[in-house]
Amino acid sequence: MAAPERTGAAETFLRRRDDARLTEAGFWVLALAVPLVLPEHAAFGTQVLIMMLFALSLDFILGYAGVLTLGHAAYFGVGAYVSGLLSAKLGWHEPLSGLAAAGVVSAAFGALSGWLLLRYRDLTLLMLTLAVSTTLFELANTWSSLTGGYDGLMGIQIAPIFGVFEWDIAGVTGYGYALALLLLCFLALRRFTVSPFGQALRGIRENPLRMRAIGAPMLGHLTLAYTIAAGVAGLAGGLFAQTNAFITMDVLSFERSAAVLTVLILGGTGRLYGALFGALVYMLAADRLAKLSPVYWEFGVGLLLVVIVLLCPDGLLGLYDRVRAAFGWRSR
Amino acid sequence: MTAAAAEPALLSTVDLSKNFGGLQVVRNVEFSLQRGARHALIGPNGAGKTTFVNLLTGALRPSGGRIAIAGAEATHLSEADRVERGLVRTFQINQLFRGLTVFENIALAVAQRRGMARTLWRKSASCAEINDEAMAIAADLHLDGIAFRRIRELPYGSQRLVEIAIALGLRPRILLMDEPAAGIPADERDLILGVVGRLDPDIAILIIEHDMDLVFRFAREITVLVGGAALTSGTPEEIAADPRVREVYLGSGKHG
Amino acid sequence: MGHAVQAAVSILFDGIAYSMVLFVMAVGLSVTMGLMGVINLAHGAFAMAGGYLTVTFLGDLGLPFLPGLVLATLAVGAASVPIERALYVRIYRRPHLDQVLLTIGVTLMSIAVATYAYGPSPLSIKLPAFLETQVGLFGRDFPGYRVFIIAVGLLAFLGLWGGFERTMLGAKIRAAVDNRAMAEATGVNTTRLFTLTFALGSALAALGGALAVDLVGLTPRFAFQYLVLVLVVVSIGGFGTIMGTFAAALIIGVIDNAGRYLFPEGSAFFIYLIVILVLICRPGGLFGRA
Amino acid sequence: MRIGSTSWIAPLALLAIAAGTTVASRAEADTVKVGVILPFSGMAADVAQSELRAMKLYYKLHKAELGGHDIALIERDSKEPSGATAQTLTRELVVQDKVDMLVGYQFSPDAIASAPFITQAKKLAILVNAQSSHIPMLSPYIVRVSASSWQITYPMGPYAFDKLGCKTAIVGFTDFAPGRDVAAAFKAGYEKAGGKLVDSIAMGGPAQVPDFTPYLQRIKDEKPNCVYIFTPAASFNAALARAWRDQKVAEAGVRFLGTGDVTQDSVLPQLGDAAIGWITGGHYTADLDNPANKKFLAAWTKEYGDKVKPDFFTVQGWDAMAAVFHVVKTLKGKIDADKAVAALKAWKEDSPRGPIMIDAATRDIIQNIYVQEVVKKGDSLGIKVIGTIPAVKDPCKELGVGNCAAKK
Repeated sequence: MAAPERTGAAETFLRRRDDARLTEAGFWVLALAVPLVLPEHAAFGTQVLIMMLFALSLDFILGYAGVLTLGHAAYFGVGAYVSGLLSAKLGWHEPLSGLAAAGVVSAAFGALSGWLLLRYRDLTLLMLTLAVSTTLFELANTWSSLTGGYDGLMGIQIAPIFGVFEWDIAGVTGYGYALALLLLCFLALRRFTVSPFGQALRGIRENPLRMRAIGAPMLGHLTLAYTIAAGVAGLAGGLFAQTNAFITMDVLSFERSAAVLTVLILGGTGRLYGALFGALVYMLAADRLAKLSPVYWEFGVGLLLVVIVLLCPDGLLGLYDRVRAAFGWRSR
Repeated sequence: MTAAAAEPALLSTVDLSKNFGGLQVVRNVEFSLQRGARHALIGPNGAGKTTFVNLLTGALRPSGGRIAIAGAEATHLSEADRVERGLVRTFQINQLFRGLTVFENIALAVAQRRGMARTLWRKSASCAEINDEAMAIAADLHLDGIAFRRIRELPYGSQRLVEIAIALGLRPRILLMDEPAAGIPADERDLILGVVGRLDPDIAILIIEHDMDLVFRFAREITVLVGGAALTSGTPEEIAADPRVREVYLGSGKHG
Repeated sequence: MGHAVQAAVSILFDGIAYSMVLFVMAVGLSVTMGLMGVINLAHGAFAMAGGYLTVTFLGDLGLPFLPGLVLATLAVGAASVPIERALYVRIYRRPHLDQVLLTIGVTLMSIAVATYAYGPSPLSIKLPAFLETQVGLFGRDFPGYRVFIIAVGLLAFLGLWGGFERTMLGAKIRAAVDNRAMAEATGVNTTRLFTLTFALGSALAALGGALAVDLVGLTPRFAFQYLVLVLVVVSIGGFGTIMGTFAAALIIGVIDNAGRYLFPEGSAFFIYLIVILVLICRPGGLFGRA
Repeated sequence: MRIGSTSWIAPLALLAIAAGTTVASRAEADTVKVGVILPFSGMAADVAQSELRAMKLYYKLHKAELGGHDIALIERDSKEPSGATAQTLTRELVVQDKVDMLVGYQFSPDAIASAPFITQAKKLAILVNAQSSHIPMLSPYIVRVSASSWQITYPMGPYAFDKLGCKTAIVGFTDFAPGRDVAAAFKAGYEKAGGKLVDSIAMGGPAQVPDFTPYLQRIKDEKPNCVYIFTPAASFNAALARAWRDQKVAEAGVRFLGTGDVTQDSVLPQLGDAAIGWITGGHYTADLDNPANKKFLAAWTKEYGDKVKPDFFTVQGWDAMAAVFHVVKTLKGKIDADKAVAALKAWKEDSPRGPIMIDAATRDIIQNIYVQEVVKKGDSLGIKVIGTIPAVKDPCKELGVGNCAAKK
């Protein structure tokens, strides 16, 4: 069939597009260094890692498959309540299995709701995702005898990880636990995005009409992607419940859906590292700047969104790429 | 190439109709394509040509009548199922994955056809069967030099070729081409026509076209659609000589 | 028996008054979405602006109620023109994601500005004496202000409906909603049409916001509070249809009001269940094109 | 990934910023470090600011009493009421800033989420608000100087039945956990006194558009003598007053009772004349007539002007600082959580809200509950205190009901 040099060219192209770079290790090494160098920031760092994981899950469905949702917190919240309730109500305190349960239940819920909702598009889909997540939020409020509602779910106790690593007040154990999970999910998601399925998702994002015309089962593809994203979001929620040993119905709130959207857009969609970078910048800014002036902070976030949409639609990392290109540095 | 008479038509319609509200856009069309057909569908603007194609592909549901693929009932099959049975189309207005490279565009179709679109855990780079085939198609269409450029960076003529290349990635048995040369300057048309001429002779091709020059160079059979109904069918010579066709085209003042 | 009827009449009346506020707020969004195809989540911000301007005009400047209301409506309509020219024109042809983000951004900024200018506490307006009275209808007394709201809502509906059917502008808008390319081909200046429609929609939102102040109070969160309801009405009614928006507002307003009266504990769910059911069965809305 | 080579920037920035703060937050030796955790952004930002202002004002006026010691406030923004942020801040303040005690917690979940870490870190935590009754039971180092929802609500049950002639009543509440807590408290107090509770109406969640019309209509149709209403302060109450007027509930013979949240001083003028005659039970109103309050109001106006009126939140901040001062003075600057709690158990203070003390058994505040009637004062509205229920202990823990029943 094809001449060998052509095949080689395709493989070279794909490897250059997909393969990990040595410099990426820098991110993870530095992330690992945080609790060693600055153990007192571990608790905050854990929150950042959880936001990173949550944003990663959104990137998979929004950045790769192009599905716009206003209700992604639904899956975060389901995961949080699954692992929280397992411990608080059923007395199951082992962390890894609790986390796995969060991911599985959330993925199952994602599969069901995705199969129902993803046949719709545009504002209809937007409203449906919003309605589903708000219904869950209200359910958690109404059913507070189970969930604790606004006051929160008390009595979550998480056993030491592997029975060895105790949860310390500084949060170093939690940080390590979160970082390990983040890395695993990142590697899995990266693998999915560079697979033929990942390619099909990009195709749906770029042109759903043509994807249908080449015979792609759109609903099936999207539901699978949505299930994976929901599972990862559920893991993030489960992690949130376990590391805080406490959750309120806030885990299902619209504000959380909006925040993760902002985080992802800030970093840049469809590149995984955008989710990580966006979460870091957003959380740091929220932590450091919001207190200076709450009003200005809200204005700042709004302005940021407007500026990003108008001036750098592919986020901070996209902006960085463009700056590099403008200076003639080799990108890729 | 021997189209045995006993072999059922690859694609056929019986009494196919489509209404939008009170407006009947396609009326009772009887139509068939044999293996290896080189068929052209012509007609003035608003004759229902694109609607007819959308009925064939399953993008629209017919209001009445039946469609069969290789003799098997296909009226209610989904778009995806028809593609699986070898019915593939190209678009009059480019429908490409504009942010992706030429190679990626073709590879998407190849992966879909090979049933590998759900492969999650293998890296694309190691899927040699997809990559080889996609690159081979690119080479056939002389796209290999620009295989790793993004669609949106390419000139329009090259984009039209990718439109066809994606369809070829699906290994069609029946290929519906909606104005493949639309929007291309006259001097580049030969490139498209050359590509179409070199396609596998077993593929049944239906081409919808305004450009009579192209139609007469390509087609062995022509159907004229007017007001949603098939006015007549025949060889190019018969159609050229048919006074009703002349009247339709000259009368409505539309040509090419 | 008589008591139950009395209660039913009250619920219906209050539900209709609530519906009219929803209609006036939502109809502008419905038309702009149908026409420009832009998901404008900042629509609530324009409603809020109407509320705050009314507070300023009535409270600080001491204008009488009706002129103050009209002035606030016109002011927001006028102010929306430069905003449309500067921001919205850039996102008309952009993906929905960009539209959602930009308009959420605008809303956040507007909330911050309102907090800065008016503080976070709730504000209210003083109604004129003629609206504080009760109006006797069918042998019952109804609060005058709600009767006024219903009258304004009906006027707005009739005016818009008639305007759409009878005026040149209405015809152009309808044509452009149906088929923009065709309308442009027949010489409709869609750029100007968009600006005009946007200004009209924003002015109506402002009117709705101003009307709502005395019903639910006014805080900077107003921009988000009403947004979900307005989106619900628009998506259930279908884009670009005045009749559909009116019907959807009535359905939502009356059902929501009755639901909260009869089943207070379930009040949070009614609306969302309606949304899910309606949209799953008719994704384009009850009165939209499928 | 296109961005591979840039990915190291992110954590580097984190390290740099974090290191910066660590250096900056080193404090001097003889200063007691107090971590303040309040929602300085979000929907309760104005309340948090008011509380902080009161704390700073108290510090300014009483600094001389510290006798050579000093107090440094380290403020942190707990943002949304998710518990998570407040908990993270608690841990950071303990581990990183090495604070001697903690003050704050506006929302109940913030305190509930942080309680285990307060215990683990052995730090005194003074609740500035967080009114869920059971919170002090969650950690032996939590002391509350605000109020509990049962404390405010429960005594109003008997008062309504005995003194206000409420033979039948309805309770209406914003439909979330704190609201349901208030409803349960009123029901308990009112029915124990012999009243007949006709209905209990959930009036929509805290996130919904605050339109009270259908609920008030329902109340009117059920014709009770009185209705007892709780809404979270501020933005809901103006709407409540509008609907109350339009539905003519008072004219139908229903008397309005509620928690002090409804007649929060800073929002009272926005309620309009419809609120005249409303009666609420609360632990502070700016219109209280006692010398400590007069002094407090004068100092407040001098410092911050008369535009923003102080209310019960403000006084909670004031008294929290008073408690901090008491601890620092008693322990002479050497803060130990057990000794600090012991010191507070013996603490008595003449607060602007009247005499207050800490219940040695529960670490909750003992204070007067005032029956407040809304009256016209000049052009605006004011409060007339028509009754005082003295020295109320938190009934939830006394009775061992609701959240306070099962001690974990």
